[in-house]
Amino acid sequence: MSTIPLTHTGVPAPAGRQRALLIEYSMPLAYAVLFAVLAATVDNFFSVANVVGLMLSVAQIGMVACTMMLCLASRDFDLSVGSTIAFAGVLGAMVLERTGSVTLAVGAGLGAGALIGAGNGVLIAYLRVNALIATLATMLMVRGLAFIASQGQAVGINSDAFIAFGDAQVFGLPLPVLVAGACFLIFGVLLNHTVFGRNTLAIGGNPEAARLAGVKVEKLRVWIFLLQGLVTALAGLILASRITSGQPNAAQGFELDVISACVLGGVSLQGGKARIFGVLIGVLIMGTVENVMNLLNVDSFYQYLVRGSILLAAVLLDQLKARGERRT
Amino acid sequence: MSTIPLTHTGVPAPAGRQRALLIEYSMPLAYAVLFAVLAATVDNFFSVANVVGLMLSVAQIGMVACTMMLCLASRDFDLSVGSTIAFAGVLGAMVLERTGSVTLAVGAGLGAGALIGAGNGVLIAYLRVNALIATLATMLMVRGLAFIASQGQAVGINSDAFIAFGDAQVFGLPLPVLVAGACFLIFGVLLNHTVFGRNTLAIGGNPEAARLAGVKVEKLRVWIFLLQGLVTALAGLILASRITSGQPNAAQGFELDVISACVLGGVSLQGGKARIFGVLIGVLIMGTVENVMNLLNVDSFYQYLVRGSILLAAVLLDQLKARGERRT
Amino acid sequence: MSAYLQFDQVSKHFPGVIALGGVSFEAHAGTVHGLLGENGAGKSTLLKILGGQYRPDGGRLLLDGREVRFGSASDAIAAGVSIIHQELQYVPELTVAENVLLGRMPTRMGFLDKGAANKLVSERFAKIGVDLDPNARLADLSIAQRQMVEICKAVMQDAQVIAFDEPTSSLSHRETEILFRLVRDLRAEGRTLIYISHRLEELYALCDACTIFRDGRKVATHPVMADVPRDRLISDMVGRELSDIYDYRERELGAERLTVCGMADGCDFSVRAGEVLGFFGLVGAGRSELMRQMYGADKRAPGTVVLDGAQVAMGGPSAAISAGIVLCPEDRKEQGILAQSSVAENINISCRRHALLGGVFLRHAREAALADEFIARLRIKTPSREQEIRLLSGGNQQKVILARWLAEPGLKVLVLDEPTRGIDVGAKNDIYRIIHEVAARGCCVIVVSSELPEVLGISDRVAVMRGGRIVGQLARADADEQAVLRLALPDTNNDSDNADITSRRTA
Amino acid sequence: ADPVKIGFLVKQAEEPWFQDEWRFAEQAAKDKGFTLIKIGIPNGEKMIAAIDNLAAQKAQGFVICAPDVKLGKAVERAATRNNMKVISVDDRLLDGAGKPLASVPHMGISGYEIGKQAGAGLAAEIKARGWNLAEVGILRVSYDQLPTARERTMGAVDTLKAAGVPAANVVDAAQSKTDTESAFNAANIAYTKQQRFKRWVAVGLNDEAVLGAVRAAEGRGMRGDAMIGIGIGGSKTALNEFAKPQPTGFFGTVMISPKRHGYETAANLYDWIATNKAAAAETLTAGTLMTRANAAKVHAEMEQ
Ligand SMILES: Nc1ncnc2c1ncn2[C@@H]1O[C@H](COP(=O)(O)OP(=O)(O)OP(=O)(O)O)[C@@H](O)[C@H]1O
Ligand SMILES: Nc1ncnc2c1ncn2[C@@H]1O[C@H](COP(=O)(O)OP(=O)(O)OP(=O)(O)O)[C@@H](O)[C@H]1O
Ligand SMILES: O[C@@H]1[C@@H](O)[C@@H](O)CO[C@H]1O
Ligand SMILES: [Mg+2]
Ligand SMILES: [Mg+2]
Repeated sequence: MSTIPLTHTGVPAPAGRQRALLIEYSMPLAYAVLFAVLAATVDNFFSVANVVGLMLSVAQIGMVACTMMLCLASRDFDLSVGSTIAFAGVLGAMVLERTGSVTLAVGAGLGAGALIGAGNGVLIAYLRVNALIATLATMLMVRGLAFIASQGQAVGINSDAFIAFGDAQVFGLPLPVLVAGACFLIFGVLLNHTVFGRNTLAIGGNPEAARLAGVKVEKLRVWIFLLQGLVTALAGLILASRITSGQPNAAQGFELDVISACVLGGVSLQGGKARIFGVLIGVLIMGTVENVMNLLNVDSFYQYLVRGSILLAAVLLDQLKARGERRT
Repeated sequence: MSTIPLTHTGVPAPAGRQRALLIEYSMPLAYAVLFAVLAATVDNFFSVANVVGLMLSVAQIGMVACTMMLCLASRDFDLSVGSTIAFAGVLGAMVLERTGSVTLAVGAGLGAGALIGAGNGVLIAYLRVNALIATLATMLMVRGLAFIASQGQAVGINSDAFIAFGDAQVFGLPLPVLVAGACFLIFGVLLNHTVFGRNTLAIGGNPEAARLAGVKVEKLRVWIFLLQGLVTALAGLILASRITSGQPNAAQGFELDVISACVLGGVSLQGGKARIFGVLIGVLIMGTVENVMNLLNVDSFYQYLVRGSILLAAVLLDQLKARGERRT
Repeated sequence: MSAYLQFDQVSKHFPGVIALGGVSFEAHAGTVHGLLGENGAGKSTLLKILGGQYRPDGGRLLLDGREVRFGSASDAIAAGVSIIHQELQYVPELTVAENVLLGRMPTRMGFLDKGAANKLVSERFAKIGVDLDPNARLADLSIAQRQMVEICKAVMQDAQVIAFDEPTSSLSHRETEILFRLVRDLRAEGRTLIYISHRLEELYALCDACTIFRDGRKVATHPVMADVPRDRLISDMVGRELSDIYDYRERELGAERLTVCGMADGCDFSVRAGEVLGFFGLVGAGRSELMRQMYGADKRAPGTVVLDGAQVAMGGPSAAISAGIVLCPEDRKEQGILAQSSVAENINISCRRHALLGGVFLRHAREAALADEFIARLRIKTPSREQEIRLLSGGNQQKVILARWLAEPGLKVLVLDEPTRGIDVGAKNDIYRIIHEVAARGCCVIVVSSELPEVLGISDRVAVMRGGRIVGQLARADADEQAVLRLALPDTNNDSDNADITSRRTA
Repeated sequence: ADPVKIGFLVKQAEEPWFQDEWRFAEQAAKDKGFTLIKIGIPNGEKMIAAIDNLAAQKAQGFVICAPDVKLGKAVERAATRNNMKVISVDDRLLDGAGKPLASVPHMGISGYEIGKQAGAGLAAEIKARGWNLAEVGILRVSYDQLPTARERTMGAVDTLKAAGVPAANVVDAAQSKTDTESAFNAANIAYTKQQRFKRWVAVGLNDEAVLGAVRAAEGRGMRGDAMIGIGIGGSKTALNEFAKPQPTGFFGTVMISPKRHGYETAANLYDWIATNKAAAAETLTAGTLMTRANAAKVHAEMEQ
């Protein structure tokens, strides 16, 4: 029987592929350009000190954005990350104060984070509570716990071993930055090269179809949130060590920053779509804007305007690209 | 010619209808019960003064929830309402300060709100910018404008005519409460008894289907956001008159309260679902919780826990109901 | 009588795809013009152009001799063109009436006039012979019922040109008849009707003329449908001869391999190794429900499934799949495709678990190879395996979903619910061959279908369901349309049905 | 007469400062035998709601630290509407025109005044270390969206200028939120920008802000010997720093007494209601500079 041409058309594939490639990397390219321009025009921007500072300033957001990406890709939502950061920090600091053991402190923080995440997951996956409300509720409750545990007071940290997390340098890079980098690596692989990642996208794209295809949707959901909680707690502990204290009112509004970074990076709130590279860029854009505005001494009132416009500019660009895609 | 029954013979209609009715009114019923219990157990709760105070405390949220409902029903999202409230208030107060004319002040505030809303609409409907980012951007920019306009200082209001908005009483009810009531009435009718409302639900439920049926999707979107902006600005002006000043940093986090109230009221973030009655209940629940916690002098740290648990309880109830629905 | 609707050199390109390469034909008022063609031939694209959803890259569209250019669906509607799309476009949360009148709800003094709306709709329903509650939510209806709502929606626009894109693909016998009656009435009223279907019987039963597409080009237009021999149609369409599309072969059946009991009363059945068991029934007969239950798709399912003498744990789809039981669901859009994912992803989603590195990491190369293999075997028309599945034609999407299940290595029981919905004759033939291959491997194959000839054509045994129970099982020898329908239909007005059936069979 | 009920409304209930104020107010309630109702009022809307709520509970008056001083008129109206007596604490209420409300007795500190104390502390320490004023960078961790924050930091900066630091040495670091991390990031950038300064002093709206500046400096290798930070509030954040074995760049904090503010305002209001003895129109409490050296002592006398 006659063989079947896969592309039954005159249009040469390469053209399409080139465009696809261009689209795939439009975001990174755009950022590269932005970076170059800033490096050329803004003094002190392109200095080791500043670039490292920039990366440090988005380390926490970056880490959490990795798991938030999975969360959004599976068509969910997590508002509780800010509170979890605060609680994990406070708890860690308190355990450290009592026991003096770094291991216990870190263990407690991470454990709490995992629990909170799993809790969210169970509420959403099994009890079918709307993700927005569920995580809003945990956000409130966990913040409350942080205040109650610390009586609203910052909990001091003296253990140098613990503080080392925050400012130890490895090959000239602060540990937090390296950890964030590791997260991007790990979750990038998880997303693109494992069943876990593919199934995450699947339940985001069409939960019912995924379920009928044998994906254990509920279990997967819980795991995603559990990971989210774990990584967030880690971020919280790192923050605590950076500011040598667990502060109950730390990281308020953090959730919105993280989600914005993801969406900026092309993660769809409708689920089913995610690109780790995009998220990285999204995070970097957010950090760069803050950084440059302060370098340029932009009046703090006008900073709102600038931040807003940059966000718009970024998504509009992404939008043009999407148009291109739709044409393809 | 005999017609052929396509309806699946199964559940007998009347029983189904009863259950449907019960489901339809489960939320109001639940709230009624809650209210009765509180009235019986909490001193001072069931007094004219307190009930009026309660309603007053949710007047702004209530007004904006009406339009947010439409926004969510059309599968959109608006984070900019908090900033708009602040900006409208500041602008109104400033115009009042300069011109002394209440009409001008109100006009300016409403005009600004409508503009902001329309802007959001155009960004989202025509430029296809993701609603979260678009309104996040306007949220930032509008807040910035509020700060810039007022140099970060609250703008005092002295005109008694204007202040009257805030505390004038009509048949024993403060004006803000009546305005909120009017909003619920108007938008209830709009949602359930006009083409506008049906089409809003349609573009939320299945934009493609709506477009193919000839609904002007883009135009409708813009209108929804414009209305949102308008009503929000009104809320902002009323707030300003209640607190006799335009505050640039007023209503931070307001957007989340409003959205929660809607979701609590059974409005789906996936679009296509909305019930004005539910929203009203959602708003009342939020207000009642605050009110009672203050009456009971609940420790401010524990208030977080309580608020969180109540939210959960409410949606879990709603969830059971949804289960029931799925069975019918 | 001059042609009311004319396509002149209409073309439409998508990246990597020429959907339409300059197509011309005309359709006359008061006739039904059939469109045939393989999956991906360009039929739906043509209708989307007619409906103002796409703009053509080239060519002209003429209505009543005047050229028209539609910028949007509303333009087309305004010009008196309405389309019943292949992919149903309804609003789940709105009622039947609201869906039917979407965009045209009657109002009084600016307010919705629900009374008038319901009256309007139920009157028309009565006239057409559809019995649906105008106040029912679409979400609560079966696909078949949703399809009927879509049809009424289009018809009630009282357009001069009405195009049907595979309207019967999710209808069963009864609705199909209502539809036929409706189409004939519309023709009698002098409308211009376009009718796309892969079911040749229907085309013969309804169409006056027909045009055949292949790979975006017109192959032929036949002014008088009745004159065209069936084989000619098929060879025009698929470009090769197809003697017997079912190509059923007598085989030795093995011992009983699958036993299903206690799912619902009167629903026990069993299948022998290598046997193809067909399930027929009218809409809502309970076939899909039964299959989903045995698959564990719905929670809280009673009953037991025994496979090879061992009881299968009812732990939901994943459990069923690892036991070797797979179900290809009836609702492609809602239960089948991962719309934004690639063809390859859609094929590999389930079976990749056998091909993992260390049980965790994907083997991209192997997955790609598997995808390409099935793209070739099923003649799936796509520019590449990386194409998003939503961009494929309906039938090709269906093939991808089938591939997902045929790719299952440990396959023991293959359950297909309406597997050839929207699939062209050639591809059906491919699929039937694969079904028999699978059966020949000793697997049990269960095919749920509302297309009677198909059920009869491929099954070793036919089970008939009515009102949620299996009302009879017929060996291939005793299974003919009369016998099956007698079981499937409620005892009332049988003769009218049979009359219609015979008319369809003679075709 | 029916039992006395008093409300105590504060703008940031989560802040340790206000927790302390409440604690001492409770003490007053116990000593004098009245009921205290504590409500947090993060914004103007919640403030009005809270006052109505107090009225509903038949409270006869309330002590308030409003979320914004310009809310004065609103407070006044709400109070008269429910005929309740009012005393303002911490932040002095202003009317629409920006003048202090005469009708409302006040006990507190002006943000600008505490700021000046912080500035004075810094100036003294710079002198003590014999640093060259011209070579010292002044880091103002700013959050100008919040009026009090602006007043405080400006108070400090003005004092330093007066002490002879060149205006050009003042560097603003705008934090995007009021937490330590934002301060850290903002300060970090400021240091990058102004590498000419090898020595810094830092001020901010509270201890958390200054702590961020100090940590960032340490990240740049500028430790206690190259950085002097003085915070405001005297919260646990500061005490934690003093508890560290080695002195850090967090030199001190201007502590204001939550005890007097909490206890006396509540007590005064009680007397006003019970015995109709109006409270003093204005009482200003000064802050005290608390450093490693005197931490224990100052804390002791201010807290109990
Ligand atoms: N939006 C699109 N983007 C890219 N390719 C498309 C798009 N729509 C259709 N195609 C391609 O155009 C070709 C024609 O599709 P069309 O839906 O018209 O086929 P069809 O004749 O309706 O097939 P079927 O019988 O399966 O419905 C197919 O190869 C399809 O993949
Ligand atoms: N989507 C649906 N929503 C609600 N009820 C449904 C739905 N589909 C079917 N039903 C009902 O469930 C029962 C079984 O329907 P099922 O779909 O299994 O029948 P079927 O034989 O598969 O016919 P078809 O699939 O063609 O409708 C019937 O009462 C039917 O009316
Ligand atoms: O907000 C401050 C508070 O933090 C405390 O310092 C007392 O004064 C108030 O103005
Ligand atoms: Mg088609
Ligand atoms: Mg079925």
